[in-house]
Amino acid sequence: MNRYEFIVIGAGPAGLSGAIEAAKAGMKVLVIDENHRPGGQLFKQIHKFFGSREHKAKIRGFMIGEKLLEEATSLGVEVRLDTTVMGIYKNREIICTKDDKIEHIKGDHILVAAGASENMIPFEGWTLPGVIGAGAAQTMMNLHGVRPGNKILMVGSGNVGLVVSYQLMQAGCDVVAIIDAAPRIGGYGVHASKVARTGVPFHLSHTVVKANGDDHVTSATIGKVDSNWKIVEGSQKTLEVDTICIAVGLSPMSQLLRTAGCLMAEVPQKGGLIPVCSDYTQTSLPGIYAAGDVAGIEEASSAMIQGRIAGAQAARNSGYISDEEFLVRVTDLKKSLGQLREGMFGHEMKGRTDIVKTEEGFTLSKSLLEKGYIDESELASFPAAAACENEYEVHPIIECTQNIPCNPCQDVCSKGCIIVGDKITKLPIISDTATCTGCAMCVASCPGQAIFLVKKSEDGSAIISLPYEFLPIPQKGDKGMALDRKGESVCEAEVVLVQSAKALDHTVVLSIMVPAKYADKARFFRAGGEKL
Amino acid sequence: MNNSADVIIIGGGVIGCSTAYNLAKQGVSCLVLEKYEIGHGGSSRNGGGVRQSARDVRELPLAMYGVKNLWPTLSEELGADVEYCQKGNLRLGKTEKHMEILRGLSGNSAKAGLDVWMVSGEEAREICPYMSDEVIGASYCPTDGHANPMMTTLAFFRRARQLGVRFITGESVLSIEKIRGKARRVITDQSVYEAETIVIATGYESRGIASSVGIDIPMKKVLLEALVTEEQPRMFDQMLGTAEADFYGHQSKHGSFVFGGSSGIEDYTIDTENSVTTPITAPCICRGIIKYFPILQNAKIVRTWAGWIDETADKVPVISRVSEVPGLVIAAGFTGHGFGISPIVGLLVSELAIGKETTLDLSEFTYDRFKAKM
Amino acid sequence: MKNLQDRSVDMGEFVAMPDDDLIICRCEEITKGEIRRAVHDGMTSLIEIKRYLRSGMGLCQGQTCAKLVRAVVAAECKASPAQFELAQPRSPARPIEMRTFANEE
Amino acid sequence: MIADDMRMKDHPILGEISKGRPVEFTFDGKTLTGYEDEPIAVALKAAGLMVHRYTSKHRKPRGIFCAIGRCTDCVMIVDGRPNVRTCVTPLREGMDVRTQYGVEAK
Repeated sequence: MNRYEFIVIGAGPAGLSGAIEAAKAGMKVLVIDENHRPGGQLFKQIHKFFGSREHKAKIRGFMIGEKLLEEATSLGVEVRLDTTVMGIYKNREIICTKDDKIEHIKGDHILVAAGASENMIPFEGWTLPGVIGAGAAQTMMNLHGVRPGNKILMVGSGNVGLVVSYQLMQAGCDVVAIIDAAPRIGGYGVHASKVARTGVPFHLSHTVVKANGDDHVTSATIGKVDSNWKIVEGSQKTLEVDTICIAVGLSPMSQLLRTAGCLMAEVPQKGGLIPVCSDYTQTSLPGIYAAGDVAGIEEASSAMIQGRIAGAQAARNSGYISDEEFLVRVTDLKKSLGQLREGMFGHEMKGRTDIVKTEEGFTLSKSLLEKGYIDESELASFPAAAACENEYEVHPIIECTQNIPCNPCQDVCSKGCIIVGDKITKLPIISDTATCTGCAMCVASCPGQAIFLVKKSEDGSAIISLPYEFLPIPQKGDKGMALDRKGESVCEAEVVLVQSAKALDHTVVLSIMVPAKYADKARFFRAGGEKL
Repeated sequence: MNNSADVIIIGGGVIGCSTAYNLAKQGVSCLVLEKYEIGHGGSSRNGGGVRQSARDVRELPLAMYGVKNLWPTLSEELGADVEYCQKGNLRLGKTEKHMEILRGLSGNSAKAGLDVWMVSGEEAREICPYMSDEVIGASYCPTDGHANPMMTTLAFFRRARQLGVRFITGESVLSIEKIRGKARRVITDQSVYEAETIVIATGYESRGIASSVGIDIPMKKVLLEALVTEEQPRMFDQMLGTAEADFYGHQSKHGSFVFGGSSGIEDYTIDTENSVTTPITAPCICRGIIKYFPILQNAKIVRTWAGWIDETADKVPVISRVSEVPGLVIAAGFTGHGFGISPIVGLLVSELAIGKETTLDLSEFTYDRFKAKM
Repeated sequence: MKNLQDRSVDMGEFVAMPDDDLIICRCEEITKGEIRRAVHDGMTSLIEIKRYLRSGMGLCQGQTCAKLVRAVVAAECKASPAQFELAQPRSPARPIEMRTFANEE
Repeated sequence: MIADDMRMKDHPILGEISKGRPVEFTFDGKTLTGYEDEPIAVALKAAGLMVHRYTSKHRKPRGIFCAIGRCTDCVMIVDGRPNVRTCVTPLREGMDVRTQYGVEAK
């Protein structure tokens, strides 16, 4: 029987990272994935990642996928695609299927990195064509270049719901609204803000009552829910949409681990049923490891580190690295993983709604949590978002108000203007001594698109530089409207500069000129009239 | 709650549930203890055959009684559809050797009074048009059939529960204790229960429990595997088997096919702790099926499962009072063909439990019949 | 922890609800009402519900509905979903044609 | 002609969308064009088709739901075989794709 030292099931961020780590140590590695393209969800993630440099922050998911794949193949990892693992049996034997035959393969070690599956919520009409998972939307538009619909209702305001809403707009769809049964937005405030400033309304404490239509969705009825999750009578309204996109969380894809007989535990903060694992990803079955979403729902950045830990563990268990080497390696990895798990969105915090202040003691924006954008009046308490001493010099305004593990702004500022410090969940602050040159690297690099450059002029105008990732790209001289944080037009604006250097990685930095009194309001640009 | 009853049944499988239902019907208070969930073991892991043909002649009277008197009205009686379908059983042969086996089996059954006969390949294809030309003949018993074992078990459970039987799941029986010479107490990992009569109906696990009062039944565990297809257009209603037992199964009411079988080497490779599917069995069953039913080659397997057969030394069950331990009844060792006779066995065990004369003679099924070969 | 082991605990009478027609298991088209009724019939473990109704036995093998069925059962039993063990998944992980499964390398 | 109502030509991040070779296939006997190797479901979506099948029990319409081969809602009859997951089955020249009613074609 064909045998490998390390079989990795799932070519996503965790699986590829595990394969790379093990192959580097000298193991014979096979990666299997049922998809036509490796990379797992990375290839659907076209946004820039959070984290720090070692977490590949500010790089877009699909680019990370390509890099991982390149690295894996250069290390001699065998990657089999369109190949489905049907089961894990005794003695770490697997059956996999490709085309019209099956093959039995054995692994000395097996890493299960099967990822996650989407949770769903049932409502009247949810089986109608046009009701889809958020993942389906991503797959269709980001992998296959087809819009999942024209007018979309997004159900769920977690990071997936927010990011996919943004991606839907990038694909040219109209996101009619984002709703969530919870009274607070679940995902990062910065993700919500970049959607809100384009004019997408948030309806919190709202749920889908019904998908309407005979053969496919023609509209959606939504309604307000009370504290017992019951629909408030008379609150129903109908939205004209052709697609209802569901993004209500993920569950670990634990089927393979369960059929193999791994000991499992129900851990709600990690998305449900997960394998009981050692600190180093080892399941209850010798030689079987689990990393990434299958071991508990987290971000892709965490999955990559977990994958590496699993790879290192397998390498140690098969004598390719010494215990000492292993410990050095995993100590670094663990530290890096620890960083990602900090902050108010770390998985320990999942489900907590009682956080009202940042680590620094600033009061969180209520408006951000409930409407998706920060109210101007709340901004003053955040030092990096407040107006600076000399408004006539170009300077960054950083509307980053939640403790998220992320520091590319600090990393890319060659002048040292922006300081996050060693603890990467801290909110960035502006240096008193360094001087901003207006290079706009921070604007393009911020994964949350929360940084703007502002410069007021003596003539009563102001120039706002903002991140822009939509088509068509406005041209210098274009006129349109400046929109505020909630996507409402505030004043006329003219594009005075369009920066699209390669280093900005497809985040165009638009500089628009507005009357100075709107400098603290204008955060988005809409060419021409009111609508995109 | 009161921890005593007239009868305690250990094992919430189809035998235990059927017995509980029959006791409740007769007004006997009854408590069922189940380690896992209702129908955990062989009751939910069998091919669903309600067969008389190819049975050991000792068992035949039970099978025939059930088919004649109990199965036809069971759904109605229990108020739930057990999906009983009485459209015959075909046992197929492809070689002269197979035909010899089939003639032997059906000859024995016919001698014992069962209406079963041999048919040619063509006749078999008239009954079931989807089988390949490789089939040269079959034994045919038109009164055989199949039912849904999971539904049957749960229907017995549901009705027994409605009649007041107390079911406790998730409790593991550790031992039985005798009080003043009689089996009386059941000790579980969580509690102690008492009854006048204790019935053990826990498949292979019956050995361990019975041994707490010094009784053993010569039995071994045999792994059974089965596969289930996606829903298919309705093709045929017969229960199917083969002379060499490469596979057996039927199309369920839902439309999916359920086929059991083995690779021939499980006995030597299985891990006796867990009933898990092996990587070699399902492919082997598939190959077997395709030879007989090429039309099914594109049917997709959605699920495979494994379970234990509690095989006794002489391959028929123990359905017996234990004379040396008064108050103890054993119903175990059904050797893979218990489901089809479960309605009658439930009735018989209920009769044993309350000391009534049994509807059928059970002298072939005594617990102490196993003797050394010389 | 709610005692779900003693099946004689009275579940109360089955009361119809306006959304009983809601499909929970998409593959086998099993409704919320059917699941709730099964609970009143004594099926309080998820594997029993599966065997009794076929929920989770369809083409997707419960990948979509497992948690949804659990939520309905838990609510009906007035217990926390975490108390209910999800039904054991079975190989193969995806539907596979017999001729493919038969064709070993 | 390639149905392209729902197809993107350009994307702000991914750039120009390039697909494989255009191929013809039939949907319920009608000739459509899609791109080779893209999932059948994607080609149908691009052509604006929503309903892939009608269910066995209640004869209700179903279409794409998860798009990654898990939920099995998008199954259709492809080249005579029922229950083919169109979201993960690559499109080939000349494929015969049919709406599935229960587990059969009409």
